[in-house]
Amino acid sequence: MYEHDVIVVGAGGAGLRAAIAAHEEGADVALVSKLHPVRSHTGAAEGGINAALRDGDDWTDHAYDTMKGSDYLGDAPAIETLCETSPEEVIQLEHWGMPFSREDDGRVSQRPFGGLSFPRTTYAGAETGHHLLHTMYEQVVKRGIKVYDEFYVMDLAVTDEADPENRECHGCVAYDIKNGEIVGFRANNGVVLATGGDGQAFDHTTNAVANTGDGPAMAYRAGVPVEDMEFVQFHPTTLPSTGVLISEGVRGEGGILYNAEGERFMFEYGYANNAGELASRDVVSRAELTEVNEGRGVEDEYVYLDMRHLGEERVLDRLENILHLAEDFEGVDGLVEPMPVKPGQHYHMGGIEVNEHGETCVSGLYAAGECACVSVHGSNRLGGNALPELIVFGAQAGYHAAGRDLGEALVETGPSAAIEHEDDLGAPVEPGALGPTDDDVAADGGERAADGGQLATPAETVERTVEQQRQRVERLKGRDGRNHAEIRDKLQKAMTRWVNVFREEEGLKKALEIIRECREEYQHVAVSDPSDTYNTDVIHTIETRNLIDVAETITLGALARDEFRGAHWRAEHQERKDDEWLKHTMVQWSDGSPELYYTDVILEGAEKAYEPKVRSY
Amino acid sequence: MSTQVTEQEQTEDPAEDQSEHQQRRLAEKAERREARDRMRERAETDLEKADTVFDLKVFRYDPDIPEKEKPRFDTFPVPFTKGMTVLDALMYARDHYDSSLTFRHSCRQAVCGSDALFVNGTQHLGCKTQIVDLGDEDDARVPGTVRVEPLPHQEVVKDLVVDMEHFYDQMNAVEPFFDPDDLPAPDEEQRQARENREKIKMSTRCIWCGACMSSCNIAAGDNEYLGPAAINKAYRFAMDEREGEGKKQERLEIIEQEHGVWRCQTQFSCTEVCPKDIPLTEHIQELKREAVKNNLKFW
Amino acid sequence: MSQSYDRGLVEDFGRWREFSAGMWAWIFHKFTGWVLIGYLFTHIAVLSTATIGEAAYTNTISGLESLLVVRFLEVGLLAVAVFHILNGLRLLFVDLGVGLEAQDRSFYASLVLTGAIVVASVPTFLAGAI
Amino acid sequence: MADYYSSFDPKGSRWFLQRLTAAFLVVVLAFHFMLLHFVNHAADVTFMQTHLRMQQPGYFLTMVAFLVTATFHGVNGVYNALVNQGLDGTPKTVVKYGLILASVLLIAQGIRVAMAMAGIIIGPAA
Ligand SMILES: Cc1cc2nc3c(=O)[nH]c(=O)nc-3n(C[C@H](O)[C@H](O)[C@H](O)COP(=O)(O)OP(=O)(O)OC[C@H]3O[C@@H](n4cnc5c(N)ncnc54)[C@H](O)[C@@H]3O)c2cc1C
Ligand code: HEM
Ligand code: SF4
Ligand code: F3S
Ligand code: FES
Repeated sequence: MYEHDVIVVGAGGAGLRAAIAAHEEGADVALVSKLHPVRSHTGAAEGGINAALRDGDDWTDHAYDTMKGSDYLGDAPAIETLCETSPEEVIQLEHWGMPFSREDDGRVSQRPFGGLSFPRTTYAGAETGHHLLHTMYEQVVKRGIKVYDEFYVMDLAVTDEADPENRECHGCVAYDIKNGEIVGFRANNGVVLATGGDGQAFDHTTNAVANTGDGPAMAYRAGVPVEDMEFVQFHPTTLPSTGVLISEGVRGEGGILYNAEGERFMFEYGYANNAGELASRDVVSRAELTEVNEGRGVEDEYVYLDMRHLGEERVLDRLENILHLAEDFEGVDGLVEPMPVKPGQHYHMGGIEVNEHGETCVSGLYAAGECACVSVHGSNRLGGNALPELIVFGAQAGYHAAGRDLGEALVETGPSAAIEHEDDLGAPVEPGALGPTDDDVAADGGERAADGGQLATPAETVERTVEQQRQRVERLKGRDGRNHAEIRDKLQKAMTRWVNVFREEEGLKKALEIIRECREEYQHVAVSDPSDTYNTDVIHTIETRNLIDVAETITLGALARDEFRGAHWRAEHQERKDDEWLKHTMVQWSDGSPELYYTDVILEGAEKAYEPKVRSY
Repeated sequence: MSTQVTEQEQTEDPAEDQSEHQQRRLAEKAERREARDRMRERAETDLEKADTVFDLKVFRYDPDIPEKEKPRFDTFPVPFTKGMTVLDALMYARDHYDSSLTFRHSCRQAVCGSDALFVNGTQHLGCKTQIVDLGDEDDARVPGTVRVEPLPHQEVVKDLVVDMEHFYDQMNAVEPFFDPDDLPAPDEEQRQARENREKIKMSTRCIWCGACMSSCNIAAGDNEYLGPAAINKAYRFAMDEREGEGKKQERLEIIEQEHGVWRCQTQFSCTEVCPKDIPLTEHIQELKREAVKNNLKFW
Repeated sequence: MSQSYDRGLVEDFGRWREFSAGMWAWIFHKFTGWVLIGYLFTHIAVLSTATIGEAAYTNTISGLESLLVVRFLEVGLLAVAVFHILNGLRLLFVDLGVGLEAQDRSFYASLVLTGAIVVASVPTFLAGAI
Repeated sequence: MADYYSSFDPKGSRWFLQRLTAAFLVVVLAFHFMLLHFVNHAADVTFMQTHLRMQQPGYFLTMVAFLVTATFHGVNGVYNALVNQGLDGTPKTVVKYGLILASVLLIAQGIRVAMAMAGIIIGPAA
C-alpha cells in the first residue's frame, strides 16, 4: 500500500492544479492517473480561458455572463469564486511559462467568445488546452511531485455508515496497468477526483476514449450525489467518423451548412432566420438532426459544412488548422469538397456534487474539473469557461485537502440539502443495481460491506477495498462470458439515439430500458485476455460498468426535468419553467436503488443577486 | 446485498453447489461461444457489406502468455470505411476479433501522443494516418495490407505498447520547466514580444509521442543521447526570452553535455516523422550554433 | 554498441527499418570519410619513397600508375572524395541552418553530381593506362 | 543519469573545428585534385616536378596545412564516429591516445616527406 497525505486521481488540468496546490500547502501529494499526465484530454481544448484581466473589464461582468449563460442554474457563490479567482490563476499560468498568444505590447492576448460581454478569452493559438496541460505538468516535474501514471483507479476506499454524510474516504484502489497488480492508496488527508469527462457514454463525441466517467461513477457508488446530470453539451460541427471538433470559427468566417438536397436548411426550413449558421450551438445541433431525421441527411447521418466559397487564400490564412483536421481525420480536402459534420457530445455540465471548495458530502473526498459539478455552468457552459474551472477549483480542492482554511462554504452538499424528493418519476424499469446475485457482484463492482462504519482503522478500509477489487478482477478474468465492447456499443448507440440533442419522454424511457438490459448483460461480462501485462481488456471492461451508471443518471435526470433549459430540450415541454424548475437535480445511489431529489439553486451572491431573465443574445 | 449472498451460499449443500457451479460454468461457456459467434458474425456481415477490405497485419507479443511469448504477426481483415484511420482499424480489430489486442490510444485527434506506431515501416500517429494515404497512388487507394508494429528502438511491453520510461527520463533530464531568473509582482504578467513567441511556437507543440526518438539512429545506438524531443524541449526554454540570461547559460550547459546536441548527426528522420511538424533538426542545429557562439565569447 | 540496452528478441523480430534520405547521407558520409582517412595514411606511405630517393619516388609513382587496378581505384577514390566534399558542403549548410527544408533534395543532388563528375573524369584518369 | 552533467567536450570546440577544417579542405582538396590529376596527370608525376612545386614556400606551407587539417579532420571524425557507436571507458581512452599517436606520426612523416621533396633534407639514398 502506498501512503500520501493527498491523493489526486486524474492528471488533467484539474488534477495537476490540485496537486500543485496541495504541494504548495506543504502536503505530501501524489497523482494517480490511468494515462500519463500529458495524455489527458485537457490537451484537446482549443479555444481559450476566460479571465477578466483588462481595464474596462470586471470579474463581476464575467460572473453575470456566466450566470446568464447557465440559464440561471448556476450557484452564485461558485460562479463568483470562479470569476474572481480566474485572473490570478491565469497570471499564475503565465508565470509558469505558458506560451500565451501575445499583443504588440507583449501582454497576453484576449479574444471575444460566444456569450461574453467583453473579449476576455485568453488563448495560446488554437491549442490552449495543450499548453495549459503541458505547462502545469512541467510545474509538477519541477516540484518533484510523485506521479503514478498508468494506474487505473477502480474504486474509492470509503467507510460504510448508512448515511453517506457520515462516510469517510481513506484512499482508493488502483490497478497497476503495467503488471496487473491491485494496489491500495491510503490518503491521510483527502482524495481529489479529477477524472474528466464522460463523453464515451455517447457513440459520437469530441471526448477521448479515456473519458469514461470513472470519477462520477465511483463517487456515485460511494454515496455521493451526482448533480444536474441531464445537462450535456452537444457541438454542432464534429467530423462524423471520429468526432473531431471543427471549430465554430468556420461558421464565423462564413461557412455554410447544406443538407443532402443542397438546401441551406438553417434558412430554408426556418431554424434560425436571422442568425442562420451562426445561431447558438444547441439550435444548430437540433437543426442538423432534424434534417437527418427527416431524411435530408447525407447518408442518413450528417450534413455538409462548406467553406469552399471563402476562397483558398482566406481559408489558408484563417482556417488552415481546419484543413488539416478534415484531411487527417476524415480524408476530405476542405478546399475542393464540403466537409461532413454532425452534432457530437462535447461537454458534461453535470457531475459529482461539490461545494466551492471542491468538497463532496463524504469527508475526505473532493472532486474538481469536468467530473465535478460545482455548478458554475448550470444548464449550459460558455465556451472558455471549463479551463478556468479546472485551475480555480482544482486549486481550491488541493488547498482544502492539504488543510488550508478556506472559510465556510456557502454551497451545501449531501442529501440533507434536499428540498424535495422525486417519488414518481415514471421510469419503466427499476434503475440501479440488479437484485442479489452470486459472486458476480464482486465482478460487477463490489458493494460496500455493510459494517456500518465499524472498521477500526483507515488502513483496513483500504485493505478491504483492495480485496474486493482483487476478487472482482479475478472473477472477470476467470470466467467465460461476453465481451464488454458489445455492451458499450449498445449503450452508446442508445444514448445517442434517445438521450441526445432531442429528448422525448418515450425515448428517454426506452433508453432506461436499454440501459437496464445493458446492466443485465454486464452481469455476464468477462475479460478474455488472461495477461497480467498491460491488460487493457480489464480496464475497458470496468470502464463500461462506469458508463452504464453514468448513462443511467443522465437519463434519469433528463426524464425528471420536464422543461427546456439550456442544453436540455424536451419535445413535450418547450419552455423554461422557472417556477417549477429553478432547482438542481440530484441522483444518489442509495446502496443500489437510485434516489432522485432536488436542491435549491443559489442565485444570491456575495456581490449581487441574479434575477432570472430571458436568455437571448 | 453481499450478506445475502453469503447466506444463500451457506444453505446450499456441497454436492448441489458443485453441480450448480458446473452448470454455471457450462452456461458461461455457451454464452461465451455465443458471444464470440456473434462477434464474428458482426464482423462477417461487415465484411460482406464492405466494398473494400484490407488486411491489418499487427505485431503481437506478450511475455505473460505462452502462445504469445514468441513475437508474431496476426492478420485481421478489416472492412474499409471512408475516413478510416490506422487507429480506427486497430480498434475495429480489437472489438471484433480479439479483445486482447493491446495498444495505447486516447484522444483520437493527434494531441495526446499515445499512439505513435510503426506503420508500413515509418513512425506515424495511428489516429492521424488515413488508410487511403498508405495506398499506392496509381493502383488502389486502399492498400492490400497495412503493417503495424510497435515503435522500434524501444522496449516492447506487449503487442503495440512500448516502454516510454526511457523517453520520459530523457525529457526530464533537460529540466523541462519554466524557471525564470526573476518574476514580476504576482498580479502582473511578464511581457513577451510576439516575435519571441513565434520563435518558440513550433517547439511548444510537442506531444511527447516519441516518434522522433524512435526514428533516430543515433538515439538507437546511444541510449543516453538526449534525443530530438528532449533537445527540442530545451530549445523551447532556452529561446524563451522571459527566462533570462542566467538560466539560458545553465540550459546551454545541459544540452552540451556528453550525450547532448553534439551527438546529433543531422539525420533528419526526426523532423520527417514528427506528427506536429516541429523542425527538430533546425532547432538542434540552432542550439549547436548558439552553444558555439556562447563559447567563443570566452575564448 | 556497449551502451545500448538489450532490447531482447523483440527488437530483432521482423521490424522493418526504412532509411530515409538523411540516414543514407549519414551512412555514405561515414563510409567515404573512413575511406579518405585510410587513403591519407596510404598516400603518405607511398610518398615516403621520396625520402629514399628521387628514382625510387618516380618509379613507384609511375609503377603504380601503370597498373590498371590503380587507375580504377583512383576513380573510386575520386567518387568517394567528390561525394564526401559535396555532402560535406551540404552538411556545412545544414549546420548554418541553410536549406534545411531541402535536405533530401540536396542529398540527391550530391549523389547525381558525384556521378556526373566521376563519369566525366574517367577518360582523364584512364588515359594512357589502356 | 548521474553523468549528464559531465562534459564530453565543453564548448563543442572539436565539433566546431571539424566544420572549420572541412571548409578549408574543400578548397585545398579541390586544388590538389585538379593539380595532380587534371593539370598534371598522376601517371606523369616525377620527382623533379614535385621538387619544383615543393620548393615554393607557399605551396609547401599549403601542403603542410593540408596535411595537418586533413589529419585532424579525419582522425577526429573517426574518433567521433566510434564514440557515437558507444565507445566508452578504457577502450575509449586507449583509442583516443592511439589515434593521437597515429596522427602525430602521420604528420611527422608527412612533413619529413615534404621536406625531402623540397630538397631540404636529402634522403639517405641521395
Ligand atoms: C475538443 C474539446 C475542446 C475544448 N475546448 C475548450 C475551450 O476552448 N475552453 C474551455 O474552457 N474548455 C474547453 N473544453 C473543455 C475542457 O477542455 C474540459 O472540460 C477539461 O479539459 C477537462 O479537464 P479535466 O482535468 O477535468 O479532465 P481531463 O483532462 O480529461 O483529465 C482526466 C484525467 O483523469 C484521469 N483518469 C480518468 N479516469 C481515471 C481512473 N479511473 N483512474 C485514474 N485516472 C483516471 C485521466 O488519466 C486524466 O489524466 C474542450 C473540450 C474538448 C473535448
Ligand atoms: C574536402 C572537403 C571535406 C569536407 C567538406 C568534409 C566535411 C566533413 C564534415 C562536415 C564532417 C562531419 C560529419 C559529422 O560530424 O556529422 C566530416 C566527417 C569526416 N571526414 Fe570529412 N570533409 C572533407 C574532407 C575530408 C578528408 C580529406 C578526409 C580524410 C582525410 C575526411 C575524413 C572524414 C572522416 C573520417 C569523417 C568522419 C566520418 C564519420 O562520421 O564517421 N574528410 N567531413
Ligand atoms: S518532437 Fe514531434 S515526434 Fe518528437 S515527441 Fe514531440 S511531437 Fe512526437
Ligand atoms: S534523427 Fe537524430 S541525428 Fe539528429 S537530426 Fe534527428 S536527432
Ligand atoms: S490517440 Fe491521441 S495522439 Fe493518437
